[in-house]
Amino acid sequence: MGRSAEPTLFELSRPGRRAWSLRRSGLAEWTVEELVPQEHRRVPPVDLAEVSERDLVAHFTRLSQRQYGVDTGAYPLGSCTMKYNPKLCDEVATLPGLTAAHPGAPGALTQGWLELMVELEASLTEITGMAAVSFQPAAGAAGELTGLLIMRAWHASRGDGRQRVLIPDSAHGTNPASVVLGGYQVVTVPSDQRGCVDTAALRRLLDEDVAGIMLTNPNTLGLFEEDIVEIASAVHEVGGLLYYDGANLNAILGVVRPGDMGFDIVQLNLHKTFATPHGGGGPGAGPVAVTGRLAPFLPGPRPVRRSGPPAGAAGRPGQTPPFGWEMPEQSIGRVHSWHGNAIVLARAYAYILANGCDGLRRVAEAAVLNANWLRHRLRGIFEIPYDRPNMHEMVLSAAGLRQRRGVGAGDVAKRLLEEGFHAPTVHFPLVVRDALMIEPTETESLQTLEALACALQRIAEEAETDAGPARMAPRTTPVGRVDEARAARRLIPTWDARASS
Amino acid sequence: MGRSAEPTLFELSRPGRRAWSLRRSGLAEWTVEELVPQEHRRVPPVDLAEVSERDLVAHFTRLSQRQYGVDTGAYPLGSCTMKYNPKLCDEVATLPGLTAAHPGAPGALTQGWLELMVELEASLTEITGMAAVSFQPAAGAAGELTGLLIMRAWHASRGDGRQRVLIPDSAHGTNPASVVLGGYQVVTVPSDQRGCVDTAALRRLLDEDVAGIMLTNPNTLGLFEEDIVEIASAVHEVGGLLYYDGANLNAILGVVRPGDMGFDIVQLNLHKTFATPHGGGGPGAGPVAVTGRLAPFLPGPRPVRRSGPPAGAAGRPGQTPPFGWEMPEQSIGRVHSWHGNAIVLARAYAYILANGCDGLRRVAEAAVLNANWLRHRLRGIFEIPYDRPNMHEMVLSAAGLRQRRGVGAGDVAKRLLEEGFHAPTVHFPLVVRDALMIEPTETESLQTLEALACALQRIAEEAETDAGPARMAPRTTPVGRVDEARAARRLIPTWDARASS
Amino acid sequence: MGHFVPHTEADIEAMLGLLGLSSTDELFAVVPEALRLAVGLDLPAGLGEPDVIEAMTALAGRNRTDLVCFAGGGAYDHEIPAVTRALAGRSEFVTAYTPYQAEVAQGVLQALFEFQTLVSRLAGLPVANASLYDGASAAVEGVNLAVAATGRPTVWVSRGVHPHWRAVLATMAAGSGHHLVEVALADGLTAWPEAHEGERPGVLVAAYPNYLGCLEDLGAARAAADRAGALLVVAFDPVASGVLRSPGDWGADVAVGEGQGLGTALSFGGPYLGLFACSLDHVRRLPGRLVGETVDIEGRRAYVATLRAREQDIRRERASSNVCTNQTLMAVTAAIQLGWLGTAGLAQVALACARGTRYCRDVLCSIDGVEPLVPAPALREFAVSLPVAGDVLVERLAEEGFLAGIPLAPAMVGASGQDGLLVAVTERRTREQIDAFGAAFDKAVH
Amino acid sequence: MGHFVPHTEADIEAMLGLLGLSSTDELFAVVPEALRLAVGLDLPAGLGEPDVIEAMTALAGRNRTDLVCFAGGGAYDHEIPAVTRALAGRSEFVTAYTPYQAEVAQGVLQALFEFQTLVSRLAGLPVANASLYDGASAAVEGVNLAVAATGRPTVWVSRGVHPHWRAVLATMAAGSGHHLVEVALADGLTAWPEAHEGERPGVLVAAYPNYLGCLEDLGAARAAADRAGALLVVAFDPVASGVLRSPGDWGADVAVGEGQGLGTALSFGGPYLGLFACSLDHVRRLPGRLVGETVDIEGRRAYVATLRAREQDIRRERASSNVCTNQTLMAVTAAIQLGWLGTAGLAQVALACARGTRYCRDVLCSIDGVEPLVPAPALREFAVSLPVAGDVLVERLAEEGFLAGIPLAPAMVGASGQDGLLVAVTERRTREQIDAFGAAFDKAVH
Ligand SMILES: Cc1ncc(COP(=O)(O)O)c(C=O)c1O
Ligand SMILES: Cc1ncc(COP(=O)(O)O)c(C=O)c1O
Repeated sequence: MGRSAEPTLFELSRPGRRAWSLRRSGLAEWTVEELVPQEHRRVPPVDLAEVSERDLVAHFTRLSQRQYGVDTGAYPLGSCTMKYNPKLCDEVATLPGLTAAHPGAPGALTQGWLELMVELEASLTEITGMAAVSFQPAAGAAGELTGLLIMRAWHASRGDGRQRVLIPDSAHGTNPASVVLGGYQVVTVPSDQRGCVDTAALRRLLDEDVAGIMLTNPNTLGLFEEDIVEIASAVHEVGGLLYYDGANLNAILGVVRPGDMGFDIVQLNLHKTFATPHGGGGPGAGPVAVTGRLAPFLPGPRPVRRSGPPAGAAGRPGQTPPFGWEMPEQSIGRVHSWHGNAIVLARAYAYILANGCDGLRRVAEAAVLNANWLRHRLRGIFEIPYDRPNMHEMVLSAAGLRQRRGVGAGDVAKRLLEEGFHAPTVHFPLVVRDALMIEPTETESLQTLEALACALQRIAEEAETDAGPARMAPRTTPVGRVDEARAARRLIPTWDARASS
Repeated sequence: MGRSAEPTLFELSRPGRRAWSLRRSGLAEWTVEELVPQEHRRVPPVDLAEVSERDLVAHFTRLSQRQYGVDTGAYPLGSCTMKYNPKLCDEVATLPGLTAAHPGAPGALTQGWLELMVELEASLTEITGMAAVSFQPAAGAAGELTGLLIMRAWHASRGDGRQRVLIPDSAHGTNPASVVLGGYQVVTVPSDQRGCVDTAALRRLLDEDVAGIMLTNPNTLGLFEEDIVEIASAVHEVGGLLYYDGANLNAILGVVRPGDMGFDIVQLNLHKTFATPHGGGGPGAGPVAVTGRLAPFLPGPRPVRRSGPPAGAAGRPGQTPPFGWEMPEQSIGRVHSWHGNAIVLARAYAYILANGCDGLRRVAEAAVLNANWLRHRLRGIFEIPYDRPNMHEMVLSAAGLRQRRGVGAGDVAKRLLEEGFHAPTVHFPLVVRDALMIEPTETESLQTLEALACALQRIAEEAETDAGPARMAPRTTPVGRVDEARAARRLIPTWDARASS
Repeated sequence: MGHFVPHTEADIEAMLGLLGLSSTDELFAVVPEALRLAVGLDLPAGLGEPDVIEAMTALAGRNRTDLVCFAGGGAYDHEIPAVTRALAGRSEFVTAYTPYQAEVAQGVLQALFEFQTLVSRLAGLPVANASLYDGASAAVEGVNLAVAATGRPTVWVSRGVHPHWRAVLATMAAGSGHHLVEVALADGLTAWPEAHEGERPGVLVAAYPNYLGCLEDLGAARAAADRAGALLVVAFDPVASGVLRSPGDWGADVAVGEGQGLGTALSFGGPYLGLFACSLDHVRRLPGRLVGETVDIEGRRAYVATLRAREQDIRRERASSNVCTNQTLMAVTAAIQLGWLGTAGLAQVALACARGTRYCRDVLCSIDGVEPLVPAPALREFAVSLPVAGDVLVERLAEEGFLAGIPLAPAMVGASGQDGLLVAVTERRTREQIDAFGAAFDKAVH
Repeated sequence: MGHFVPHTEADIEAMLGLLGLSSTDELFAVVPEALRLAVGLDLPAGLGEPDVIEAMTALAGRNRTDLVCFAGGGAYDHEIPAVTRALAGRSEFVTAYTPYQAEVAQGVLQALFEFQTLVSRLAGLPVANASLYDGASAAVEGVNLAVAATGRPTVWVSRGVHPHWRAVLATMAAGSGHHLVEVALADGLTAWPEAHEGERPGVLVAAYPNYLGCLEDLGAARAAADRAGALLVVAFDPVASGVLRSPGDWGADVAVGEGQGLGTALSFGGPYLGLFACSLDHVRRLPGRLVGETVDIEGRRAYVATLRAREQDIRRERASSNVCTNQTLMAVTAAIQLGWLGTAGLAQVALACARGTRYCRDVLCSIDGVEPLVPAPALREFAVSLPVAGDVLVERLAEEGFLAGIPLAPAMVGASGQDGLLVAVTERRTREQIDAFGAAFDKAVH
């Protein structure tokens, strides 16, 4: 049942087999020769795969059974906030009134979407302590770049040609990559003993060439940057802006707000904090929220509430509809083909409605409680390089285990897969050797955490006496340990490359 | 991934945990004490299970992963017609205009449903060659009993108190059980060398006390009863009626019709032939179709088209709606709480629309082609007790293998599970020793059939040299061979029984 | 070939080749020529998926499912959360057959084991089966079991049992030869005879709450059964069980019920879910499938369909019932739904229904000419007498956007000959809706 | 605690106990007191599921999705069959993270491998990545790759490229420092300059079909690129690929595209699916994830994310792109949808679009005052000039039940200064609908 290999669609294919069927259109059956000039015609048609509906369904069903997801079990993948996302949001995501809306339809015909965005903006500004939001960025990294372009536009509007952006050494890889795309130079700020930004070092790096600093708070070690107020004023003093990478917002919902900490620009990963399941790597949504002074620079057009008719009055002929589109005065321009990953926004809005002010705070409390509980529970089992009160995640190190037994973080991770859990994030953040970064999220129960801790304990103890199981793991998964080096060495990116290689 | 045991909902439960949420009703919050007289009140409330939505989802997702279905792979379970059912029918089954209709709403408010039933009746009478249909029976067995009660009512209306109903020895178990519930005595008709009804024996059993005969054609050996015309006239001659168990109708769609064969009463298993997936054992639908003379006896009320306004005109005030309910004059009465398994009817109707006359015949052709191909392909690998042209299914025997190697039909079946296929039906029909009854259905491709044949060949060859693997199988399934005897001996029908046993 | 048949022309040719045939027609050579259809079925040609969806959507659109629902009578529009739909829709559950091969069917089997446990707890009886077709068929099976157990075919059925169920019992009695005796209601509650005239009954059937929504005194039913030495079959409402005493607690031998309210949509009446629970004495007469816990060859916990010797495929004409395919998917759905509700949730749903019912009854009965039909306490449904015919009222209120209830047949209303309506209020109804309903009702009766 | 947090009060107490804390507030002691919110967020209290669904359904109901759609412009209402929805909705796909742990992610990895193969075939180029955000971001990445490869930041962009994509390119150029030069259309086709004035371009970007629906002569684009020694990036339409030559066949170095038409709903513009394919020369500059085939420890075929050293999490500021989360679920969806369509199906869809487009163009252009905007051949979308403003026309036709198309900005219409409308016809449109549209259009323009 689901253990043996699954052939590719191309192996299942047989010429002439089919699953498709179309509508009877009643149109004249002009031929392709009549409709497509010869020089543009593809002859023969592109060869895809030809399978029956039955085989198609069995194929993708079996593929799904070779895939672990949050619905399968716990997914303590640090920095990724792999919480359980309510099924109610899935239903919202399929409402025909949302999914069938054409993005190019005029505002008068899409008042529901505009209202949703305007309301979601209000919620997110309240949650972040910012003034305005753009929904165009399609994921966190896109939000980062958008934020940096806003930063650049703001400085430019003041005739200020700053060149450098500061990033802590514990930052996520998208931060430096985005900084470069924003046309800035990356300057790395070291962490101190506590695992937080080394404020002394920071001060040394600050000057009038610094456009801003990108921070994650809590940072990727799961630690709250306690000196944030000091950092903010130091950066602001030299005329820089503070960028908040909101990937870790889950930890502070309803507790503390980036705006109150002094941040100017915030990107939110709705797919982490606000109930969009990850889809195997997207879609997400990375809205950018900014303070009032930066609002004119936001991407556009933006959905706005017009003063005038009340919501729900949409579409009555002759009336100006209550919601519309507006281009911010100094907008950096578009950053998306349309309006962003709208369906993800709908999920997020439903999630916020369901949780409310009380529920959101409970999310943060439970996320932080769970991570701290695990830190206590795992003491003495793995090294905990920063063993102090953490927020929503915590980082273990397998460095000792590697030294003693040759079992590294990656091996522990693979071994954990056999125990029915997804693995933690490994080898990140870079400031910890053999890091195992665990984010339990708020939706895992005490029992699940205990089971996870037991599994990790079992693995650690086993490795001390026998490195074999961890190094040969996993064995109970659909495939065993995968040869990554070979994949890169002998690149087979398509079925056709395989056939010809 | 999915191999280890899954705890029960009751083990996952913790007091106070919850998944539920309700609507804000705005009603006064009367207490249960105010609303429920003390003698009726349950104190404390019934203890169910208390889990979070997250745990609930993980639990049932993991359970689903411990379950084989048609979407997982081939399911050659004889007599069950485990074909692939189009996903389009699943979507039809969730149309809110169908699912949200209250069965007690007056006909004027449910014209869509009435029209659907009337149209489906027209299709099914055409397919079966009968005159009228009742949709009330919820499955095949319910249809059988309904048909027998119609038979009884018809004879009674003629003052005829016949006592006996004939059934071939190859019949499905529901047939004799239904006969008894219909108030009749079962008389078994032997099969002959060919695997068909022994017509000479039949003639000997026929007399004026015979109310009718129940036949499956093709029968459960997958063989067409070639003497059906002779049988029909013999039964009719003594005043008996012919009942057609339509579980095997898939084989003859668009090729030959029960009505034309001489049958008076037909039950259809829509969940076999007409695209309702089996749901792990239901729901199904077992409509009963009859000839004109029996139509007055059908269960009621029945949906009918009224002469007058055209379809689609429903609901216009003042107009009589085009469809309504009618009680047949001599109706046997109701056989269902409402109108039958309506959603299953909607699936069936969509399936018939999609296939059309041409598609339905192709279904039969491919079903029969597949089964005959397998019979040829498996020659020499297993015994084929009736090795002659079959219809949609064929029966192998493992009797020789059992004798030689102690490997019976059940062992072969369990071993096949390891190969990624569902097992055939075993030990049925009873007329074949160690029967392996294979119904490939029309939705399996030649490749799949070949893979199935190869697996069976491997198993047969392996068993000749080593009985072990088959007798210890299955080993790659979520659990190994299950102790059925113990389950019956030490009955644990609930979690509570376990706790107390 | 067609849309859902995978074969290409080449496949067919190759396959026919192995059989030594040259056309698919020859596959049917065993069918007497005279019987074979000369021309195809008189049905339209097949449609592509979009056209089928369009046709079905058009049909669906001709049902008035936009009405705010106050109809019940055994079918209730309870909330069905997204989880229930998502999980019950998992294709492994949906596309499995009856779990004959336990090793690859642990998913369905364990879900059914959990379902049985939940039903057993709701019913207050130690065994529950894995489902029957619907409430009516469960009642029939309950009667069959009891008659077999007592050997006495006389059946006393309360008029508080759903009229459709009584109709089905009557239909089945034609085959089984049972002798049904209906017992009338007085002031909404069953007036069990003190003594039996004629044949001593083998079984009594009561409903709780009954069809008029009233809470029967099952103590009286139990006493009447005891006087006759009969078994007591109670038709119970699993949702109301969130606050009501269980049939088992009242002393029922068998509990039957309609489980639609546990996560299955109204669906125009089906597929629904027959619930069946009984005391241990009767387990070998239990109709339908039963799942039991056991172990596998390695001693691991496992589930399997058990006591199979009761069933038709093994015992044939001596089986305890003819049921084969039942309503497994609805049983799995109910397990999910009850898992979602849990202890507190089910109690809250029942309570919310009771609150709405109380409020709605007050609202409607404050209307001139609308009176409670009977004085007995009701829980989640109530009957009123009307100054106009029930069907006329339903029609009028449909125009105002309400499905007002189910008109009561004269036999239900009793001697008075009045017009009556059965009104149900689920936890989905808000005060606002009830107020609007009341206002429209007021207009419609005058 | 709340609705989606599993903890009971007892759990919380026990857990706090281990931490030596007495309240959850203390969990946040590390947050400077002054920063902590004294009162909760100013948001309403949480709602139960039914109320959320009701609120969202009400919002959804305020979009006019009942209109018959003739709008395209990069977003098309193609048929999405039930299988695509059912399979792409499998929760294992939906709830997985990026496949970092290949051993438990073979499902997503293999589906992406199949997706890459399909995109590669559509594009006629040997490598395709596992998705980008949308068409615009794919275009940006294509330009970035080409500029990096040629070392020349001047970018010639055809005005036939979607105006939104050009806007995004312009936004990004502020950071990248690229120098964008727009190349105008003449009679609907890009008029590539014979020679470059100023800086020599490193990359040319063309669209096929272009925004006006016209089939560009990519041979001319290739020649212009060759003259400049530039790379050619072609924005292609994967559905139109069912009948059109592939970018690779025309000589493109990079093909980018919007994959929404492959099974993803209109969704008000997102999530969509950025397609990206290129020649093997550029594989080490490929943005985003790439899945490759390999083997596991036992030599079994397996899939894994490969050439990871390109990516931001490893290479950080030297990464080829900053993309991390992309649009995997849409890529899996596209693989399913293309599996459903297959060779013949995709060709038939493209052909059906072309038929409807031809017919609709004939119908509309027979209306007085409505003319083809440009003479170049169109495939699945066409532009007309109008006697009234496009937005006024769209508004009027909405009242008749049609979403008439997308008004063309003056810059698209060219020097004439006329009003223009872009009209798209998918395989879902019937002759009947087009006739009705034509009739309504006729009335609306007069
Ligand atoms: C801390 C941090 N920042 C940024 C990102 C990038 O977000 P995305 O993957 O949505 O582009 C991530 C996600 O992996 C993250 O964990
Ligand atoms: C030949 C035959 N007859 C009757 C039946 C009974 O149908 P159902 O299971 O729907 O009651 C079956 C199904 O198993 C069958 O195979």
